[in-house]
Amino acid sequence: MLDTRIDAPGRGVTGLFGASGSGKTTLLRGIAGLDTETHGLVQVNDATWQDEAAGVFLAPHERGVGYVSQDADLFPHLSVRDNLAYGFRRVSPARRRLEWKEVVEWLALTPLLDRTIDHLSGGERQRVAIARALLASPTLLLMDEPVSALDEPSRRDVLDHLDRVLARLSVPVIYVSHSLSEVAKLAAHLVWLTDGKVGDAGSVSQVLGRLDFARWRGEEMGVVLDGQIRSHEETYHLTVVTTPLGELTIHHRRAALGTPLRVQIFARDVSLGLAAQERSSILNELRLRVTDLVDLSPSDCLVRLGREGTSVVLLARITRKSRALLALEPGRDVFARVKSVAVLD
Amino acid sequence: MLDTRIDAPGRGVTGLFGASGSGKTTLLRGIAGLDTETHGLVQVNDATWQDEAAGVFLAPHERGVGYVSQDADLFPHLSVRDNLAYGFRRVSPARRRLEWKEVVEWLALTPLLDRTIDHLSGGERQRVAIARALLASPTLLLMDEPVSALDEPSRRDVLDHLDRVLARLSVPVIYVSHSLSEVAKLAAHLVWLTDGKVGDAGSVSQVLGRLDFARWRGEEMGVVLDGQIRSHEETYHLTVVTTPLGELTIHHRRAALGTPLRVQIFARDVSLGLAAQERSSILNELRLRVTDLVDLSPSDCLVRLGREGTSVVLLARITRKSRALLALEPGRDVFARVKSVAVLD
Amino acid sequence: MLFDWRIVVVTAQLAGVTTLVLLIGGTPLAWWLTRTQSRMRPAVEALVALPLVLPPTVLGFYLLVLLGPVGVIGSVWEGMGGPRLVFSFPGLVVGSVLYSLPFVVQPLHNAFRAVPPRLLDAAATLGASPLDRFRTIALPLARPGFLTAATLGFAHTVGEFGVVLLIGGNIPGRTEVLSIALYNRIEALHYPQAHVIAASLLAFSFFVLLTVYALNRRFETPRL
Amino acid sequence: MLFDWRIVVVTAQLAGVTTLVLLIGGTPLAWWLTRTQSRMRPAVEALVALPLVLPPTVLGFYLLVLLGPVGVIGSVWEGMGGPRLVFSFPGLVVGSVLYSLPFVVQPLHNAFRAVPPRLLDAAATLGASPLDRFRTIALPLARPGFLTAATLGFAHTVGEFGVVLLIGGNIPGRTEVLSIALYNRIEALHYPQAHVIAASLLAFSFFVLLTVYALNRRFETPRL
Amino acid sequence: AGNGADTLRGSVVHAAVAANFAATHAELARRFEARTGHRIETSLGATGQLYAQIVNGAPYDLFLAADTARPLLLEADGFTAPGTRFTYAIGRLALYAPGRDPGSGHEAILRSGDIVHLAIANPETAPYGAAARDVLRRWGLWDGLVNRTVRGEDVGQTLQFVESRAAEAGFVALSQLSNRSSRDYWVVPEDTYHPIRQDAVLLLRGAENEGALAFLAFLQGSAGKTVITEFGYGIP
Ligand SMILES: Nc1ncnc2c1ncn2[C@@H]1O[C@H](COP(=O)(O)OP(=O)(O)OP(=O)(O)O)[C@@H](O)[C@H]1O
Ligand SMILES: Nc1ncnc2c1ncn2[C@@H]1O[C@H](COP(=O)(O)OP(=O)(O)OP(=O)(O)O)[C@@H](O)[C@H]1O
Ligand SMILES: [Mg+2]
Ligand SMILES: [Mg+2]
Repeated sequence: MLDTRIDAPGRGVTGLFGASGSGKTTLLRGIAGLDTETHGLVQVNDATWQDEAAGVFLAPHERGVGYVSQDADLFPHLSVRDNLAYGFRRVSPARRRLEWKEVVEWLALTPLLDRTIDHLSGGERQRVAIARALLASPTLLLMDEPVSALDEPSRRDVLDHLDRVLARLSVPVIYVSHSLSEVAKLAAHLVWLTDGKVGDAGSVSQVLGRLDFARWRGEEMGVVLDGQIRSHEETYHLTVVTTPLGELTIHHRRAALGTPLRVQIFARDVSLGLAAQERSSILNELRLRVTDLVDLSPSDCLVRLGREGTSVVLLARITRKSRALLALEPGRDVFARVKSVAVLD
Repeated sequence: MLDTRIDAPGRGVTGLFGASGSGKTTLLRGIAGLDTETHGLVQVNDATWQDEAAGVFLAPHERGVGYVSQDADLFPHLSVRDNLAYGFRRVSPARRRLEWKEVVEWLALTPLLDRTIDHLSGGERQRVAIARALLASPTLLLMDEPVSALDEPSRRDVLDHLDRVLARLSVPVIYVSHSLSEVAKLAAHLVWLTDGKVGDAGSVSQVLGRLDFARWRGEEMGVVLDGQIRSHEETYHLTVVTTPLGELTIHHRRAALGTPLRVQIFARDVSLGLAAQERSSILNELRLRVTDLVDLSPSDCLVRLGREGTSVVLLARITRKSRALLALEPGRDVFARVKSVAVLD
Repeated sequence: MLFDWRIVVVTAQLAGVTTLVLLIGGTPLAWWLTRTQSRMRPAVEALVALPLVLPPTVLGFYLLVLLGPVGVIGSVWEGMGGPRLVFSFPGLVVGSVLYSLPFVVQPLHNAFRAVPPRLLDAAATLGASPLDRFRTIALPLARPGFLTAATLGFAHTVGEFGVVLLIGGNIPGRTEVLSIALYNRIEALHYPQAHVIAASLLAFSFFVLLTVYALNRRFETPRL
Repeated sequence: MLFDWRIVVVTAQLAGVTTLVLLIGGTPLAWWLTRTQSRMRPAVEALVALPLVLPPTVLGFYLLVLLGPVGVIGSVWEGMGGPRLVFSFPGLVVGSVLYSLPFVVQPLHNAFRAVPPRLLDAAATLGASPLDRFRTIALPLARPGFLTAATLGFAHTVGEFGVVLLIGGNIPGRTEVLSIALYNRIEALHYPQAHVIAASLLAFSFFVLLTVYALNRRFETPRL
Repeated sequence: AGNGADTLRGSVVHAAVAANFAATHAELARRFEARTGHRIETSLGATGQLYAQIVNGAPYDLFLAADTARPLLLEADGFTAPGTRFTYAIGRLALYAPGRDPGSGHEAILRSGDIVHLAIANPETAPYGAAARDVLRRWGLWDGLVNRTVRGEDVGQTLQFVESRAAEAGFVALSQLSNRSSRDYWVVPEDTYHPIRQDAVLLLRGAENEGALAFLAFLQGSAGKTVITEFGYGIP
């Protein structure tokens, strides 16, 4: 059913995107060894988990994957505490990579520990499932829309922590989500599934910069840029970052000069002008050249912008009227004003 | 456990917001009559469904609510078709308000009709659940994060249809979601639950304009404005709308002049300037006055903007540096540039 | 001994009717046990299982005493115009039902407990009355329990001996059943006949059960 | 007739050991039936239920013939140095186990089928081996099935009569059990004694069952 | 395993006894034990069942059957100590119809037609049943009553049918009626049916058992015979 070849890096987060029913869950279950109908080859960091040709099939419990499934799948006969302890106890203390207390507090589970599963809300169940998988100290983490039932603030909170924890653990992660900002925050690598096949795969900036992918994403189209911290502006709590497309001012980051950094810029947050702008609340203005334009709808179009000497691009979503007013054509030089820049660690 | 008094309008969509575990699901179950521990009074459009004092308790199947629960709760022994037919068959044809074919096609369920439930993906399950509830022609619709497992494009698609269908059916809806754009698109009225109590309630613009709510929403803070279609600009497929804060240009709407319309503007999409701007891709520039400012973080602040003769406000999220550079203070006149305007309706 | 084919007919009728009565009566009882909040529930559960601990011949004897024309129940029953229960087919059914009750009620009770309440809730919001959702959700989802209940109830009635003997009186063509006939062949040392009957019974039952289980496998409800 | 208390001891031992053996042996069998993809499954299911259709005395007779010292199984068994099975306590256990097998296997099978596979999957990804997840997930979730299996198995063994009589030979202090003693009281017209025994048995069983069910209610697994 | 081990006072005898003789046997055993110091352990059962058990290695020392056929078979097949078979009792058939004072005789009750159910033991398996059938045939009532007969496996169940009043009358063993009013039953003349001879036999296992030999002797001696006749059996 699923006919896919995926090469994901052996560390860092790989985002897995795709329409409903495109085979994301099927793929994760195959990697976890839960789907006996999965054929082919699964190799993780040099270890072969599954090789149909060679008759190798490592049992799921020996793969050491942590799997946060779409439905949480908590054990109904156990309390929250015992659900969390289930994987934790099965790892020898020497091999544990996360503290019980740390995970429980981060996911705000302390007040829930003695609850039974049937009385948890949807978001609470998801938090327990995440904690349970992490406490098992997996060597590969599979997360299937792990924060879909969380409200915006707790989602931010959970993702921030997740980001930090994953960096520390250096386990490879495959992360399914329908939210681009979620994936862009965590992932270095992106795979886009369509109808059980890989539609596109590569680094985040590669995949996001592709127009057909951007078109599919709709409101959430955008790019990520890799940069370095150039200076701090302590007074206003800001930081200046150099990127291949120019300098960007972002919220203050407590990090040494020269630290690498990734930022995300949504196409809808980019406006274009022909003249430099003064006395505006927009701090970021980049001088770029239009490379292509594509119509998104009768009213809107997407502009791809670049700069001499780099293949990195910026996407801007503007109205067709503006395009006409500004007479935008490939080759034209413009000022791209970036309203907001999200830092992706 | 839940101690709440909610007055929702007898038609239109009421958005229900709140952190994970704040009691949204509990409230919906209480309204549906599924929670025997719910006490108090439930009245819907003059009909009393539940009145503890008077000993009235209408059984759930007599309330005619459609309930799309957080977990879809499809019947595993029935095919997709029979799941959909379950409620449909129990409504006499005369009282049916939606066509089978229409709903099935809209939610793209045709290829799934003969599937068993266990082989559906998460998003497919949600679409079936929505269709099943709608086909039962409910008199009140309760939706608990009905599109959380859908990818962005299908989510837009489903919501667009939902919006149109709900307008036609004129059933009141209570809609739980963690996504502000989802709710802002559908809802006229908003309830914000915190810890089982109502934190705030009122029209969408009232609740969204409140600073504490905006602060809680974080990235998604914003406002909605009610306006009227003023003119069309066919060439660029645009439409101009008059709002209490001024004129806005939006994507073309096929509607008569004078038609009322609601638009949403996120705070992050508003930039401020002291001088009018020329030759920019931003079409919308409103002349407004700063009413208050509040710090959101060490780097950011939120600016509330108003205009003589109206209580309607706009929110702008800018850096504190910009605030200093522009010397923004209450009473100061500014140009608010709106990068994107979402039409709600 | 000549083989009287009416024995097979009576046996099949008895097992069939008993199973039917058990399913019809056991279903609401099991459903009640599942849904009730009553403090009587454990007592009722215990009562249902109770007839099991008595040997069937002893149970049969007490039933004979109770249901007989001068018995506590029998006299009242006949006073109300009921037909005589002992030595009649209806009496056989009553006895068999009582004796096989736990084999039907307990699997059904377990099966009903495994029906997720949230699915019943979903059905309610789709306009299904309690009876309707029982019929359309609980019953189909409890199918494995019904299969177990029916096969255990049927097989147990076919093999049952003591209750049927005492209440029925082993009257040829009316209350003589296969289990008694088979036993008597052995008691009378008609071994070859007994072997033929036992082998046929086993073979027939095996194929019936095989068919039932094989078919059931086809129609299994997906597990979530 | 004096009442021989050894009867109670033997009965309790028999029912206890039988139930234990049934649970220990029935659990893997039921689990196998649940998980297997084998085409043999319906046949095995049918075989398990098969002993039921024979009247217990007839089943007892055939077991006697098979397990006896000149029987097909018995001669081989004794040839391998096994102790004599017929007319001994182990023989009683073998017979009772065989006869009560379906009452244990079927409820367990149903209970195991009701365990959602996705929970076993979740346990696997948390590092639990198949045996481990069987023990920590399937077993606890199948608890209602175990309760039913144990009560049906125990009660049925207490009340069982025919198999035990034939295989055991009703030897006082060794294979004489309550059901036989009770029946013999009635045969011998010692009605008052029979009534006392029957009433005590019923009362005792009722309170045991009541306690079991009431306790069980307390520890019920939440239903999702 | 066999437990014929001598105790200080005597040996343990394991007797397989037909159920209809249970009450009589209990009294016999009590007196025998008191007199000799041997101990009797009894397994009750239907004759055919006890036979099957003996053939399959049951640890019985002696066998008190309800008929003559099974002991004969055992003897022929070499399961018994040779030459030990004898008739220990002759069953006597009685028509039991409680609450129906016969006046003119019980035969009249059967002819009167107000018998809905007549209980007999199963003629195919139980000697008392065969005897009852003989009687009814001789009276010319068999064909008329056969559809109203309810058939117990043995006389014990036959009596239960009548005792519960579910059957109005029944052919039972006289030995079962020792404490019933003589107005409730009628002893069927012995010349109307084949004699119900009950044979005993010493089994191979008991051949060396002093107590078993003693018990068989006791049965045949005057003390034993007294008890047997007291319980309503004839003796050869
Ligand atoms: N066992 C199966 N047999 C047949 N089809 C299946 C089976 N399991 C899944 N499918 C189908 O395969 C497709 C992929 O399912 P999958 O659950 O992997 O989707 P997904 O990408 O996770 O979608 P979602 O975002 O909605 O969760 C779906 O159309 C689903 O209906
Ligand atoms: N029967 C119950 N007994 C005790 N607490 C309960 C019960 N049901 C729910 N709760 C608790 O009440 C709170 C509200 O639950 P509810 O499911 O209504 O939250 P929610 O707002 O829907 O959250 P989410 O967005 O995560 O779904 C939660 O903390 C939950 O754990
Ligand atoms: Mg999925
Ligand atoms: Mg909820």
